[in-house]
Amino acid sequence: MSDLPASPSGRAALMAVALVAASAAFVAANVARDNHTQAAVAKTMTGGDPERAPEIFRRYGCSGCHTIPGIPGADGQTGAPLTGLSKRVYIAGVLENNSDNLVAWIVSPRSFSPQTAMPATGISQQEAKDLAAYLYAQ
Amino acid sequence: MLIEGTGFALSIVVYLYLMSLAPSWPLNAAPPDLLAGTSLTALLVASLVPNLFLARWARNQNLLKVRVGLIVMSLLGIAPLILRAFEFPAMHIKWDQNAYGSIVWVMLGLHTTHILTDLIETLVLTCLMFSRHGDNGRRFGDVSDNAMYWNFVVVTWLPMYACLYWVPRL
Amino acid sequence: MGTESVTEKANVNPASALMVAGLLLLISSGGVFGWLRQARELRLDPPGVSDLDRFRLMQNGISGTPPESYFALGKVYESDAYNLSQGKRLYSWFGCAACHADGRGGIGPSFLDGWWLYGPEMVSIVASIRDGRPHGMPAFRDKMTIEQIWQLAGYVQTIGSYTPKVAAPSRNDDKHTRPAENRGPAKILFDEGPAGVHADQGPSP
Amino acid sequence: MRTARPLLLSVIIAVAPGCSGNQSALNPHGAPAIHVEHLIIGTVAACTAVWILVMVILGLALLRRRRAAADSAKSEARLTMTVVAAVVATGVIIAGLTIASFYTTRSIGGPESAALTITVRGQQWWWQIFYASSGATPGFQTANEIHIPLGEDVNIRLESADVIHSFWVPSLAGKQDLVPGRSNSLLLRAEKPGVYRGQCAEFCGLQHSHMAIVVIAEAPVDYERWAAAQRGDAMVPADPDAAAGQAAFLAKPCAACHTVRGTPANGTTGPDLTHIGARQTIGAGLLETTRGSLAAWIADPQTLKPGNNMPMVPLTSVELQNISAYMESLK
Amino acid sequence: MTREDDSELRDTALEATELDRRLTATWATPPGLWGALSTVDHKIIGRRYITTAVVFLALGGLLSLLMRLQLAQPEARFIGPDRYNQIFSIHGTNMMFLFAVPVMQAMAVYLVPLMVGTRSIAFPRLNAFSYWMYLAGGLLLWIAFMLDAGPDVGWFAYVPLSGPEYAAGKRADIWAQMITFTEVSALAVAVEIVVTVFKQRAPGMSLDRIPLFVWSMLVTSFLVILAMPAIMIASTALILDRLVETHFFNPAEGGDVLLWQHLFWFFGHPEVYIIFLPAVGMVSTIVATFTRRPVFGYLGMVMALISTGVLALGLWVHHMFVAGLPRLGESFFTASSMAIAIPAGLQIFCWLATIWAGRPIFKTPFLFVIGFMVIFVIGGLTGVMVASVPFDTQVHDTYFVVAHFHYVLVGGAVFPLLGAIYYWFPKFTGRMMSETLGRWVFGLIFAGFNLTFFPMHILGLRGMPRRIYTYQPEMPWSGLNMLISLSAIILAVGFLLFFIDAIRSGRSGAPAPSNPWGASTLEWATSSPPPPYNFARTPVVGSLEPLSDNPDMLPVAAGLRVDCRELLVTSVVEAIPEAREPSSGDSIWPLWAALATTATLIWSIFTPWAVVWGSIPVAIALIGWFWPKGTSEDDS
Repeated sequence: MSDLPASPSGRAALMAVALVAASAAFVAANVARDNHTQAAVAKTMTGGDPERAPEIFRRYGCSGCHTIPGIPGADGQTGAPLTGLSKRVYIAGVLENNSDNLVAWIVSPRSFSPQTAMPATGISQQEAKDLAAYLYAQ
Repeated sequence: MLIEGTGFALSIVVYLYLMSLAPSWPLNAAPPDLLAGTSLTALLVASLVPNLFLARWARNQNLLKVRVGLIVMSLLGIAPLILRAFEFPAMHIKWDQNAYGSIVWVMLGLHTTHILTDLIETLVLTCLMFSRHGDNGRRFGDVSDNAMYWNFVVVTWLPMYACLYWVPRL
Repeated sequence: MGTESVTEKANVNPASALMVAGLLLLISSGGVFGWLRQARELRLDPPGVSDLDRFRLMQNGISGTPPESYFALGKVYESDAYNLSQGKRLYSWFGCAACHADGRGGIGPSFLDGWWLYGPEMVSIVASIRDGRPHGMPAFRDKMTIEQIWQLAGYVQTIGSYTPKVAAPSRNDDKHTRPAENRGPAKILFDEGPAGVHADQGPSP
Repeated sequence: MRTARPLLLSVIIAVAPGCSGNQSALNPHGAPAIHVEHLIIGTVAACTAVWILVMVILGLALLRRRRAAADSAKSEARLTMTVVAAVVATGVIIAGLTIASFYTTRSIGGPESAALTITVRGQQWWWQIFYASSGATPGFQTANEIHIPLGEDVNIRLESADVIHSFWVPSLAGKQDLVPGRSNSLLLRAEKPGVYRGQCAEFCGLQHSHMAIVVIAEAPVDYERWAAAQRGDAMVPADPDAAAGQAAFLAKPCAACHTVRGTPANGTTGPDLTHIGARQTIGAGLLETTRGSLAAWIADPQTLKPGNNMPMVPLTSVELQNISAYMESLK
Repeated sequence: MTREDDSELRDTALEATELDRRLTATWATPPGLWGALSTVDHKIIGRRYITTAVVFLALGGLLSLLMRLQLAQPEARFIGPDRYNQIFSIHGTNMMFLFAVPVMQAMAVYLVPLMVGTRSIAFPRLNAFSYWMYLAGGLLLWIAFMLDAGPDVGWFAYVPLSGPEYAAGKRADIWAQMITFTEVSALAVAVEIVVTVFKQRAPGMSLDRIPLFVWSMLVTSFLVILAMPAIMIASTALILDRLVETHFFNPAEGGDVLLWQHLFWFFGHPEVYIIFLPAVGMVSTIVATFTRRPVFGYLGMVMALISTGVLALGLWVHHMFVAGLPRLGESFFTASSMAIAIPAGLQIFCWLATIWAGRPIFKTPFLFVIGFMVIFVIGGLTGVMVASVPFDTQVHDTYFVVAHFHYVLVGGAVFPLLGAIYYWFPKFTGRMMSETLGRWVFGLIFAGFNLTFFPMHILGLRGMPRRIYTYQPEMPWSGLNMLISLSAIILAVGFLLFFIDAIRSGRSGAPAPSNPWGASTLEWATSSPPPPYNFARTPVVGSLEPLSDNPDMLPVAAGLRVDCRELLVTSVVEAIPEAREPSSGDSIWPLWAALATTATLIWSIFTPWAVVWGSIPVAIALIGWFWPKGTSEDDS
């Protein structure tokens, strides 16, 4: 442990840094807690594993059409952005937003909205659950 | 004491304010039984006599008499608490039944706290006067302050007694 | 050189040590408060609400398990003061008092006497409200949203609880009929505990 | 002197009528509000004059040239005289303003003379409005919108269902609180036809900000026509979407809180929706009543007005369409 | 009592350096943490109090910036209603209870004993206790806010919104209990000041020679003592309603909603004067010093102070003009509310006369006084406006009122306070604040303040209510709101510069002489900062301006002991020496007592039994506090 700066201005600076650090710790801990809760809820709701999602997003081309937070290169402009999906009332303006509907929509969008441009990608049910878990956890 | 006096006065004002709004007073209750409250009042008034003596002895720095006086006043501090325990049921109402019950209990509680505080102070002073710290000008000053405080406790009770027991009978 | 710095480190100025301790305390308490902070949720995410419908009930309709997301949320309908007091408002808005009065019961069973026909678990109460029960309890499935049902259930559980909850709402600005929820009316009024079999109140479990 | 300009500016705003929209004490169209506006202008003018005078004296006192040695006794005596005179002048001005205030109170008068009484009940966070029955004509209930006949004294009876609110339509009258357990009243009288907006002025919780009311002053004939329409039951939906909407409305939680007269929906927790399509706004002045805003409100009331007591009812997209069509049709 | 023996060393027997050494040994606070926690030195506690209050000012200011950020645009989504309600409630509560009242009392804790020429404040241990209670109350509020349990019912906490039915959770309880903390500390300080002023004045300082600041604090303290019990009763009743279902505010059971408002404003209106009257004292002091002459009309000023104090207790109903009270009562309160303008006017005219007759020196403290005059007169005049019932029905609970009371409180109290800090800073720290920065601080705060708050008058008249977290784009308010929010930044920069100046000057400002401004009151008769014992020998006062009469040699009284803490007690009216009184020494027990009380009060938010069980440690701590330790202070 090194000694503290002796000069008054040094101590004042230290104090200021500590205050900023404390505020940062406060905000960071709060955000971490919220994310933790959100992720836990998303997992239990969907029964999917968000860890597997990034790879699936790329494989099925989701990231080519959608902007998806946290997925590298996912800045597609064809479909609607998928930010804050858990807050939405309807999925694609058609389906009530709940985990079953989201999974069903990802697997076969045409069966709910015949005119939609979103393709049936051939994704499996479990993979779709992983995606749903990821999207709800954001 | 000015602070507490204002507090007591305000509690009486609240009592009268609530009364002025009520269609009938007391609200859904019989007027309080007089026995416990009146004997407590009599006891408090009577306790002023030894209290005034105690104050005089303390001024004269008479250790022996002050010791006796403090013991007497300790007992006279405990007795009203026993009577007070009978006063709460004599009100025929509980604090959570209506606003009348609330203010009555709060007034009684407020005054009981003061009796209790003074009693504890008296007890501590009694111990002190029997210890090596006793024979000392400052302690005698404390005793007369304490006696003064008891006067205050008794005197403030009189308007509260009138308010609690006789106003509902008007 | 080396020895010098060692002795310097050994003789840390107590004031500095104190200051360092204070600063660390400041930063760590920032973190602790941040973690403990839980904002009041005025709007739950729609998928989360919809998930509340997916609890599992035992065959006999008594007891079961809530959806797992309920635990992930921290059992908010039992412990969160805002939800409990919303539940209390729903209790009067949806006319529960018509049958259950202030919790003492009337046409419907009492909540205060410690006797729960279907058990005191949240899922049982939620199921009773949502789906109704034989002998007169109507289903509120089409009258309330599932989130409201959970809020109401949390409140109902609170009235009948023998250990008053810290987060429980207090009295209403109404006529006083029984001790308020935060004082544990069940405990005050029925201290002797569960009141035995109520043959008149539907099937006993 | 930096503040002199804004102060004068405010006087100019006060004097220039009609430039402040329809929720403004400076744009009065009702007798009580007009009286108060005169008082406001007079008082502000007097006070501005006083302030300028004091500032001029302060400036002079600070910057005046000092003579080397003044006759201190004589100047002290002169100062004393001046201060005493100033205090007396203050007293006179204060007395004048007090009298002006009393005079204004008198000229506003009380609601005793009113022929029509409307009861306004404050709710978190909307206004429940009752028009009493008189003789054979039944009364009716509406929400967030009052219609009054032009040029007539109207007594507004103010009550509260929950917490304290305050009824304030500045262009027509000053405000008055709605206090639980008590009943207040307020005189309204519009001199000019128009739509006057008001807003709750006493902090009442989460959505205090979105608790507006609209007062519509119209010619007595129009008022009577409106009142007659309001007394009637809700229209039976003509087009199929709206009819389906009605069915959905009755099957879903909506009917548990809202009344639509003429249907089984008889909930009392939320506003009466019998003629919601004819009201200018929804959500207590939140949005204009259009098909789109009705749908937005029904779909997600908690985002539009966080914390309000209408829950987010899960509806399919078709149900949402139909119910909003039904709501719009309830003229 | 005139016995002289070796065991009682008196200051008569010693020459200056030896006297200083021995007095320091008797009065100084020992170094280290323990010393800091157990000190009862009114100067150390006063500085702590001031610093803490200024920290709360800064925190409250940050909240106001958040509010301005949210209100800059219509329907902004930056802060939601739940958090906004907490923010404005805490801003108000914080500024009133944790900043304005304590900071004024803190200035008095530091200055009054010096100004009346005594060695310590009366009841020094109570003083230490009051600081700890104040700190605990402040922490309670802010920690609650961090945990999203901050009060959301406004600083006025009107029932039933704050009552058991509509305020879920512990938020309102935390508000009410925080009131108890600040009440206890404010009442304690008020008692100390009254006794200090009445019984400890320097010999010769008869009632007509008391400095105006001391007079103002005396009147303020009486107001505190008379007004604060009302809020104590009110907040207790609120907690009882919420916790054990009493019915004080429940109309269905004979209670009354307006009872709360009566009690609250019976305290709440004097509160404004509790904040403003000390500022009157500060302004008078600064005006006298910087115009090089005594304040004109001393007697008139004192009478104005007292009559303001008396009138302040009789006009609470003007906060309830739209609550539907009988009209006759309202007329009475209109008249009395208007009448208070007369003593206020008298004060203004006396200062103007002082400046007129004097020779003003434009240093920073005096600049703040000029700013005060400009702003406060507007606040006073808008006060006359809202005193009129019909006028008030239009502007009550609108931004007009927000503007009005910020003009009164910031103009009438914060400006004098800033001036006072610039003025007394050399005495507090022994260092001068920067004159250059001071001018910038004044300019920025003055301009920023007026640009921020003046437009609010107009917004209020144009229909914008208070306490709204947002407004709709259809309303014609967005332009002015944006202007206000931008101006708030100027104001914030001004305050930031002030904090920088204070911190910088406190560490490395120019060293200050004993009396840098050539002032005439007693606090300048001792060194800057004063020694732990304030005055080596008790000064004797022969006029209102002791230092102007004898700039070089102040007559002193001698005879106090130097080996234990002792001070001179004098008579109430003429300040004739009566006795030597011991003054309590350092003690850790006030801290223990405060901790025990804090635990009890916070616990009692959750269960009423806390009062029963918590009173045991409190009683133990109090007995420990008063139990004689056998030291000379206890026994003389």
